[in-house]
Amino acid sequence: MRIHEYEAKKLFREFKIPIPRGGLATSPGEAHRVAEEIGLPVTIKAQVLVGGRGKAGGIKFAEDLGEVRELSCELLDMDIKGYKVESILVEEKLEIERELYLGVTIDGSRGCPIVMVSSEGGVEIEETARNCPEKIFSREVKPSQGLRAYQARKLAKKLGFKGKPMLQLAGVISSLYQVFKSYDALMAEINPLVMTRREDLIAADGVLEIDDSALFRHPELGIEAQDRIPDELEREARKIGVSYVNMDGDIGLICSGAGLGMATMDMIREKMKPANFLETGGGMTRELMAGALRVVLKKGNLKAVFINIYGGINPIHEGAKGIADVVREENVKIPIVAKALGNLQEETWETLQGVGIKVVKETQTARAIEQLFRTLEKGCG
Amino acid sequence: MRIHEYEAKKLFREFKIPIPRGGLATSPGEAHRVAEEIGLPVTIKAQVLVGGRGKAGGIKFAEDLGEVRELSCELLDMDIKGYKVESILVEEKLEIERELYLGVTIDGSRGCPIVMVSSEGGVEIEETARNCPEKIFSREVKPSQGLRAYQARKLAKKLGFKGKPMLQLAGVISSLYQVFKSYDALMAEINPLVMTRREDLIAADGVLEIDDSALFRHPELGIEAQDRIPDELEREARKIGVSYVNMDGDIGLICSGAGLGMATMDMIREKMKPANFLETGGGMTRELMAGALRVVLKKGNLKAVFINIYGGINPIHEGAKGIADVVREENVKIPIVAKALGNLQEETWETLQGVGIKVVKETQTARAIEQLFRTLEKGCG
Amino acid sequence: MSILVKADTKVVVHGITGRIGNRQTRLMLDYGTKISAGVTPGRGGEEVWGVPVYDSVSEVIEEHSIDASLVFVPAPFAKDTCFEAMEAGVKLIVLITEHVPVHDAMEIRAMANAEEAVVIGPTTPGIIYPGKMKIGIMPGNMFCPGNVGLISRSGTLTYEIAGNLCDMGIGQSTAVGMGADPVVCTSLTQLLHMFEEDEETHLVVIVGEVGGTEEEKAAQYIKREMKKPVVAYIAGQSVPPGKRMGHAGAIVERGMGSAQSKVRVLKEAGVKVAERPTEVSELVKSILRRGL
Amino acid sequence: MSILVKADTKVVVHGITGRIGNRQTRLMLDYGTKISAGVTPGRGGEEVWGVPVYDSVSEVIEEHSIDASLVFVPAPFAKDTCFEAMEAGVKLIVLITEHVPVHDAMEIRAMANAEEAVVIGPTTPGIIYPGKMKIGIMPGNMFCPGNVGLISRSGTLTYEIAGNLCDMGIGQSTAVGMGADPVVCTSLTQLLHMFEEDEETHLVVIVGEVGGTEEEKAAQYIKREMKKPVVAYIAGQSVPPGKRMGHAGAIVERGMGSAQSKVRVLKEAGVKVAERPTEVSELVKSILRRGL
Repeated sequence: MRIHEYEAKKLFREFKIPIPRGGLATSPGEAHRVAEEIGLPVTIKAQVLVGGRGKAGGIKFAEDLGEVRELSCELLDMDIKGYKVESILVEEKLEIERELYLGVTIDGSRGCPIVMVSSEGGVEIEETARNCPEKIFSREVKPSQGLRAYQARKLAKKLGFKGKPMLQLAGVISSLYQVFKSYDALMAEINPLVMTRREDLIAADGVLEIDDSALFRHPELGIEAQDRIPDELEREARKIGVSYVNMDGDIGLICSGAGLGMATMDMIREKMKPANFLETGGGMTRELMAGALRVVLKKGNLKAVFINIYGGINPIHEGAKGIADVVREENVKIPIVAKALGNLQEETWETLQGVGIKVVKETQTARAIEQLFRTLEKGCG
Repeated sequence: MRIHEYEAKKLFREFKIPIPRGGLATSPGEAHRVAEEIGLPVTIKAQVLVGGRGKAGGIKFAEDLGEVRELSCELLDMDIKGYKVESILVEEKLEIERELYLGVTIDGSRGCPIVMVSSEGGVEIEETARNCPEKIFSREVKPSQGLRAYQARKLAKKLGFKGKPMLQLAGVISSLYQVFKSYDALMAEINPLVMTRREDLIAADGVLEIDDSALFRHPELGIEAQDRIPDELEREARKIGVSYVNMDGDIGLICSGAGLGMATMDMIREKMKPANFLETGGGMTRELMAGALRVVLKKGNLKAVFINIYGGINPIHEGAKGIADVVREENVKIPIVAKALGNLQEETWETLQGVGIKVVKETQTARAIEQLFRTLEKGCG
Repeated sequence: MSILVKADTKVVVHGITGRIGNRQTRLMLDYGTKISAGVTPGRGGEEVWGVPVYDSVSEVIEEHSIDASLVFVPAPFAKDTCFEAMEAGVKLIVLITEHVPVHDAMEIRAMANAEEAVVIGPTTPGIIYPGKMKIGIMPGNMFCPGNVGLISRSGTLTYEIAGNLCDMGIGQSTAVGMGADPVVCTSLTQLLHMFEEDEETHLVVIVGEVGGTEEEKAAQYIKREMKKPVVAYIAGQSVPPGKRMGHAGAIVERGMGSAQSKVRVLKEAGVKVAERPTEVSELVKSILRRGL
Repeated sequence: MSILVKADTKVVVHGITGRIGNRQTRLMLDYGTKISAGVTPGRGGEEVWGVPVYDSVSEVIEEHSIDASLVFVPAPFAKDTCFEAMEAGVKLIVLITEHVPVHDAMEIRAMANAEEAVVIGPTTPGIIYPGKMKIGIMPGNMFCPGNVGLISRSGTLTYEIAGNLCDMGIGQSTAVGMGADPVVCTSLTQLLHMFEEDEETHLVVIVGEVGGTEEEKAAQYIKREMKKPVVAYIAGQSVPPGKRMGHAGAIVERGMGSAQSKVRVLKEAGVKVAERPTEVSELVKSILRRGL
């Protein structure tokens, strides 16, 4: 779960990473007040949970208070990559001498955190990673040990820093790792870390992506992951406890298991378009499946629903009852094709067939999808 | 540095260790208000930085509000082992079913924390340790790893606990270790940990001894070690940066090094009595030595001052200047005998002799002390 | 033979008194798994389907011999449970639990390396030695004994592919779910190596998916060292690139991680890559028919 | 021979640009110590008394060979400095710094054990190989070459006792300050063992003090394994029992820790215990005169 720039910066400051003076605003009037307080010129930045904001026009500079009002107004009216701008961060405009890149993330294949630094900070860092990987220095961190101060200094020296600025940069690197570790982050990033003309280092931007699975350890953040999902159906699904991704087709999908779900989607797309991706996880109950089907059906104009579930850890015979409940209660008319195999499959089939669901008993999902296609071609409900 | 019971309990509560309901009071009126709020009967406990308070009469029980006022008055007038009672803790009186002992401390010879539990909690625990050590269960903890939950459960089971009470006790043990680790403690202790008649575990008392050397890591505690020293001269010495222990004799003492200081004291005591123990540490400067001599002289009726210093890490030639400054400025009349050896000893001798200090140039402290004795027997200044 | 387990591997089930632990214990016993004991702190002394329950692993090993741990405990307790098992000397741990914090998974993996233990998971369906035993939650009826080694990042998709193989008369030597979390404790490459060394395995099937770089790393190993044929399927060909999570992930992966990248490097390493799950069993059959 | 160091042991000084580091470097150079380099982060490129200064140990070892680290950095940085030196492969560290947090000292000790490194200190005056070299802060003029091994928990008291020995014509093979903090990284027993193995050492002097149980542990070792004669002095006979710090310390020490207890167990182990510092050299002389 990604948190907002202003939230990330607050946590950075707790760990003594210098951030620009500034304040959050949700109206042009508030932005005006913040700008007055910190002095002009200012940077005004849309607070959205998505990258590439700068290129999308989400960052403005204002020289006077009139401009502050005007540009704030403009930003607060924007949508960036589907995210509505609900607040803006008004900050002192920095006098930039250099832009550095600092990032901590997890290297899945090595199973440990990795710290990365580059003297080529700014929006082109990914291009640098592709074209000049030698300009990015990184080091693995032993998870139980953390990043030690001398290791941070070594990274700072790799960027050619010496003397006090080297110590200051090493301090920021250490602090960023501390933030990453303390808040169970998947990613902590400062891009750019600005060196001002007076040789101060300031985190001009901040990204922090927290592991949803670890939020229980951080009640102090007061954040519920589900509140951070902008799509309404995705948010609703999250509350039930299933993973849902809204898509642009018309075949509703319910699968148990992400791999099976993706494979199913790959095959449906050979001829049709899925309306969603939905994965139940391993905690299936009657209520969960009923809720999942309700969420899927909320999207209008579905041509059909395809269900593909396995009874491993999941009690599919219980899940089937939830499906049947909804079909009955909501008097579902569109065709539903289901493949359900594994533990207690016979009981499951019976329940589904009891409410008119077309059950495919073969192992191959491909066959079940062919059945779905045939059903729709025939036009029978 | 030991902190007060009420401070320790506040930290315990942060880590979810149950503590009795209650509040701090510095007057009988406040005690009355707390007792009214939490309900009667109550326990009233003197807050002093020393053990053995119970036996010294520092813990009272009050059945009604009149008694609360009366006993609070009594406690706030008390001195316990030389500590003036400045505040009292008023708490609900617990219905005690059993008393357990929990402690975490450092085993110096093994170089690691050690967790100890016993089902024989209460004031007699030291006797239990001496006479029935088999009733105390302990385990070492790897400092980089901490106490793991299953290790805490194993200790809880050793006390014969089962089921939910075992899990609860293990939780308190884990939390106590967390407190110990998080606050750089030398010792964290709950004695007794009370099991009430309703099978709840509550920390009836709490002791937390924090490593003075690690206080810089805990600005959140808002504690200055020097403020916790009841003796005025000891407090003043601490501010200068030297270790001072007030004693009952009349020979002032300044030594560099604790071992040398103790050996010197051992030898002085063969015939006379030291007025203090003072150890300069390794940060000697002209100012530090001047301050040290001033503190020593503050104690009236000294017969003489004995100085025993080595020039290893310490620039004794600088220290000597500080001594000379004070002798001159304060026109010191009592005899001072000094032994000073090591790096730059000649320069040091010259400075000391320049203000009339008797310098002994031999290696043996015993000889210098003999000189001190002779000087006093002769009665010359 | 099989990898990781034997027919008589003795298992301790952590979280045996929970809803899932209880149910899966019954299913494993029915399938033939030797379950020596269960552990649930605070529930020592109970029994689940005749299996004795203890408060801790150390109490179990006083009474029983144990080869493997199967972990069903809730995610916040997964790390402590794995540490407890490893400290008690257990060398194979199957960590079924979903939603284990990634920082915990990294610590578990580091301790497993230090202790020379194998931890499968988290978020794995487990290990099955078809017809003999299983340590996990996969439905036994989808698998059958044979000579194909199966490694999967998904749970349910594995069942489907195993079922397809069985329908064509092709059994499995062992099937292992490696888990699909950002950090898993045993890599695809490590598992490939075990199958390469296993005499009973003639061919290995990889069921991969979009994300991470496990398949890319494995391709290097296959190219360099593997003699046995490998067939793969990568789920998520049609998955649109997810919401970008800042630059750091992209820098680490350097253009790898997409389904397309995985398919390309696996093909370059000589792996037969199926377009859809169904094709896996056909590719396997044609290779086995040619006779190795 | 000597323990821990040789005449040409090459030393890196951490915190060399500080007031104390600078001064002590001069004194060590004058005494004959080979100082290859200094380290102060952020001061790389400078020189102190002709010794080149680097930002890190890893830069030092690219240019110089290093046998030992001498640490003068402020207490908050002591742990990181020791870790850095050990990670770079340094196997002997002398940690002069006072007031190192005890929890840090425990971690340094644990890493030293894991890395098979020897850390002397914290709060030690260091190691001196009289007449040859010293890694530490002791005044060289108080020591002289010979065959007595000297181990001390105090700093300045060691100088006095060494000086007394020299006055009587008795030199030292090596003198080591083990530090007097609640946790030291190398125990009295470990140092006794080194002297027991050292051919040049004929007798060992222990300068102990009240508190802790190092002397009690050492007494067991002496009784069980040591063949060389041992003389001891324990400072603090007249120290009144300190303010009690709760029960936990008392439980750990179980009645040990007082000067009286230490004297008793050392005597039981056959150690000659001096009543006052002066007596040490007399006891040593009488034993050496008897010829061992």
